[in-house]
Amino acid sequence: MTAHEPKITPELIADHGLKPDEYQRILKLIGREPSFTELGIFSAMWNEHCSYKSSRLHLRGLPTKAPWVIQGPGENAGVIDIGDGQAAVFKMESHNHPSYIEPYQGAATGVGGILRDVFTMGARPIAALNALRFGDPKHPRTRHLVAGVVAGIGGYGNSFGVPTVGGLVGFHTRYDGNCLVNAMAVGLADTDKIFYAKATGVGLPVVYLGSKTGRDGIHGATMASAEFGEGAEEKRPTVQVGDPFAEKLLLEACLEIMAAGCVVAIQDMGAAGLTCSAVEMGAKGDLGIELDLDNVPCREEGMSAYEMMLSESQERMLMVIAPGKEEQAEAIFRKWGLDFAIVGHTTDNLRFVVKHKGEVKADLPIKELGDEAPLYDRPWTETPKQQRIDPASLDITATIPGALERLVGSPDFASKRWIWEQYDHIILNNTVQRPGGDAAVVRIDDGPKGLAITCDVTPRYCEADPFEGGKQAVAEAWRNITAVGGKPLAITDNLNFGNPERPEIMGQLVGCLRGLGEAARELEFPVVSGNVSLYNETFGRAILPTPTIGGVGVLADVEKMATIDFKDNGEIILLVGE
Amino acid sequence: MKSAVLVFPGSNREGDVARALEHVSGSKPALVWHAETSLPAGTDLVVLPGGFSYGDYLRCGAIAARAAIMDAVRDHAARGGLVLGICNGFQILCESGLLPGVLVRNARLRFICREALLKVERNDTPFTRRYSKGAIVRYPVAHGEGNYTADAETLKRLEDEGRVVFRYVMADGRRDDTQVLNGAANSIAGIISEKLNVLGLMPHPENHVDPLVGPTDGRAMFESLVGALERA
Amino acid sequence: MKARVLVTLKSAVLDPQGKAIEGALRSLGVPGVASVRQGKVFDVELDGNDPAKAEATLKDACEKLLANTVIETYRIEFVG
Amino acid sequence: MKARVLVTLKSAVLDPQGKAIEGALRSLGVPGVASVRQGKVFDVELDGNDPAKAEATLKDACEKLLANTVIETYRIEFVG
Ligand SMILES: Nc1ncnc2c1ncn2[C@@H]1O[C@H](COP(=O)(O)OP(=O)(O)O)[C@@H](O)[C@H]1O
Repeated sequence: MTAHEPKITPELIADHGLKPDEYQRILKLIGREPSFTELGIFSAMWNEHCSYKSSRLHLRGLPTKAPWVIQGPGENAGVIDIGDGQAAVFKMESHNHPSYIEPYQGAATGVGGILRDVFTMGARPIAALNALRFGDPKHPRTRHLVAGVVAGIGGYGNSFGVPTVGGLVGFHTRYDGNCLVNAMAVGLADTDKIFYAKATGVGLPVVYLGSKTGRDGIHGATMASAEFGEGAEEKRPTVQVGDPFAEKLLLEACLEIMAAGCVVAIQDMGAAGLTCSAVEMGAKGDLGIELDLDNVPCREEGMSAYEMMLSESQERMLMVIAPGKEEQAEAIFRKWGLDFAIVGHTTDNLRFVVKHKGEVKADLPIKELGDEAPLYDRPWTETPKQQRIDPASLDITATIPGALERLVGSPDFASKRWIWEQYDHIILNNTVQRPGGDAAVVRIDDGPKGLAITCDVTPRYCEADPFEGGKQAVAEAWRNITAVGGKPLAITDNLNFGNPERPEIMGQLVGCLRGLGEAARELEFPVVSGNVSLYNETFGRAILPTPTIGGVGVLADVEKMATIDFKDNGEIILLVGE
Repeated sequence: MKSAVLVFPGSNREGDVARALEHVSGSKPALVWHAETSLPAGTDLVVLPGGFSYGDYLRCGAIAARAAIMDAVRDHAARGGLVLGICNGFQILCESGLLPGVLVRNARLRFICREALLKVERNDTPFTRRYSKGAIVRYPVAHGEGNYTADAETLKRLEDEGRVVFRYVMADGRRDDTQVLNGAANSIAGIISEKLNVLGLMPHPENHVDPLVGPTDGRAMFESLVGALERA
Repeated sequence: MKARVLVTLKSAVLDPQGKAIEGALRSLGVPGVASVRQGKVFDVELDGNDPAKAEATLKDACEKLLANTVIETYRIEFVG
Repeated sequence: MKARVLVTLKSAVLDPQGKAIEGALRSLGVPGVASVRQGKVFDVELDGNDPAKAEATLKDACEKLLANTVIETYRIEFVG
């Protein structure tokens, strides 16, 4: 086997997205040249997506605490106390690039990923939202992207059985080459039944659950070295196909297995599946993990250790099972027709060991894989202040009706009904405020309590002034929740920006984060989860800075909620504010 | 009233209909797993709920129609027991041969979730006795494959025998087959078996029973069922 | 052995997907397509090597599941 | 003239439908089916009678619409 593995060359290292100094860091850390599988593991752990290496420093400035915050950033999703022993569990995540390549599947698997993040915590998803940005409506690709993304979001959410209750859609030519698909999910759990990724206990079985592993989403690196794999005649797809049916079964099986007391720790296999999930479970619990890949359920023949460790096949989970509960757990999974395999165990040596066909393919220090990931204080420049526009300098020839017509007719302000009508927004029978208002309202159980949920950001404000734009996004989420009668509690954010290696883009990120942090602190509206998506640019043209905010609030009595429509003739209209 | 709600892998509105049944009848229905081979003793009403059984892969309802529990449902129906199939449940009933015809993709090929206006064509069935004949009701739809199709002969037979119970109509109550939201033949939203004991419909009465989340036009269907079973 | 099952709509049955594709091709400027009808194809891998047995198995599969004979017809082909 | 276009998922791509059908056939007691993969078939009626032109048209149709070449491959066959 080892004979077939490619030599570690500077090109191979570069193909893995690792910079020369990052590779030096690896050498220093392990004191030898990594194996091919180990190189793959490092590339997965140290990429922007997993390590937040460009943003981590600045994310530290965000307020994440409040008396009602049970779990802030760092887990699969944030958790807040909403009273009566109940918790809301939520997060937003991007699937921008896959959606641009294959809009239906890219968006669908984005929804699948965020739903898994929520039910991994032990919560049943009760609502989904989505924030979408597309290019100029006249751009040849826009129509195709909009149709595919909307169908994909609906296709997954409708089948899974969660109501998609809100979101936003915007158009701007700066998204021509990079659409944004940010999906948010909200779940409900009992405060004393939240599950975490942190493993405890030595010698406990690590179990693989869900769908089988295929060669999905293994990145460029494998393409470049495809000659050693099977099926090299077809270029391997980097896009995964979602299976909402499998995910629905996974949800029911996971909640059942959790209720039966079988679960010590659980982690969703998302980006860089098995690698990230196993390392996180071990590192958080100060334990080592040993995996034996011979037992991993595979969909394809002859998969290598490298491929199994980097596969991004969907609808999979990793769990540490409580002692003596293997059989009960397995029976539950079999009932739901899902794969269940013991693929490893916890150890006390703080090593991440991967075996395949009797060979040790990787043996790395588990904590350092995460802790020692590069952290960059990238150079950034302040976004120049815009000149104030003097109204007198404008050539205002439009009539008021004409201007109104233009506004109403613009794609950003046009009705989004044709979008949300493709989403089942009433399933579960708790959608008290359907799409079309300021925030969606979802009743909890039989009420009277409910949650108000909204997604907001105005990218052109963020472009003009990142600090003010960041503040505004948080404030708007706050206002939308209060406008329906909710008490705003916490937010999740999805930071979509261009290439952080460019100081002016980094400046936008830093500025937006400062604004976001200030508003969140001022309003006591902490950030409990989030996601960063960088490098959203094509040919050096970046998207507008787009820090999407997902806000959640609580209503004591949904019957008292406010709605947007004028109720009767002759009523008084008040304008409040400055 | 003893009711049983079937649960197939991928069902997702079993909770909604169970809640509506409990709300109206006061008793909780039994949830019956697809792999069972019999219904709970004394079951009066079997409900096949909405969802995407088996992902609706292959054809909607096709795989579920062949599940173990379906033989028991067939027996129940043959004995005159009541069967209600909503949305995916309707699709399953058609695939299993308990109702004629088939549901294919919406004419505009999109999933559609909105409120629909329906005309109650007859009120002499156990499902509709609490409606007045010709009443226009508002139920939501949420489906991608609700386009009812059957061959000309079957359609004629359904019409001649008066077995179309629910029909999509326009705001003014008129039927317009060119404007049906999903393209269904003769604007058909729901049909009933010859013996009037098996009803299948695409819209969701169970999502319109609670004033807090929308209109309550669906209530009367469940009240009808309670009434019918009390009298029996 | 390998087989292929083709399931297509009976000709009297309306095919909205096919119609939509016709329209889309026209608006994409692909000329010369008079009509399109969409069906399904199943690539099936069978145990054993007996064509008669394989054919019987597939017929059974079609009748029981793969085709809805109310609106569809099927055809079994053996490849390579 | 008539042609048939077969669009199937690339072999490395997950086919949830095929998987579900395999399971269903097993539980229906249809034995001997090792694997199923589902694809689409388009029966196309073309104007004219020039095979080369028809082939070019269909290729164009596949690339622009019928197949999603990120995850699917297509094949054009002439029948009759
Ligand atoms: N992608 C989407 N998915 C679901 N609902 C959406 C989406 N985009 C917009 N909506 C809904 O449409 C309504 C109007 O949205 P929008 O035009 O963004 O209004 P506002 O600026 O008042 O938030 C909102 O209720 C919103 O939730």
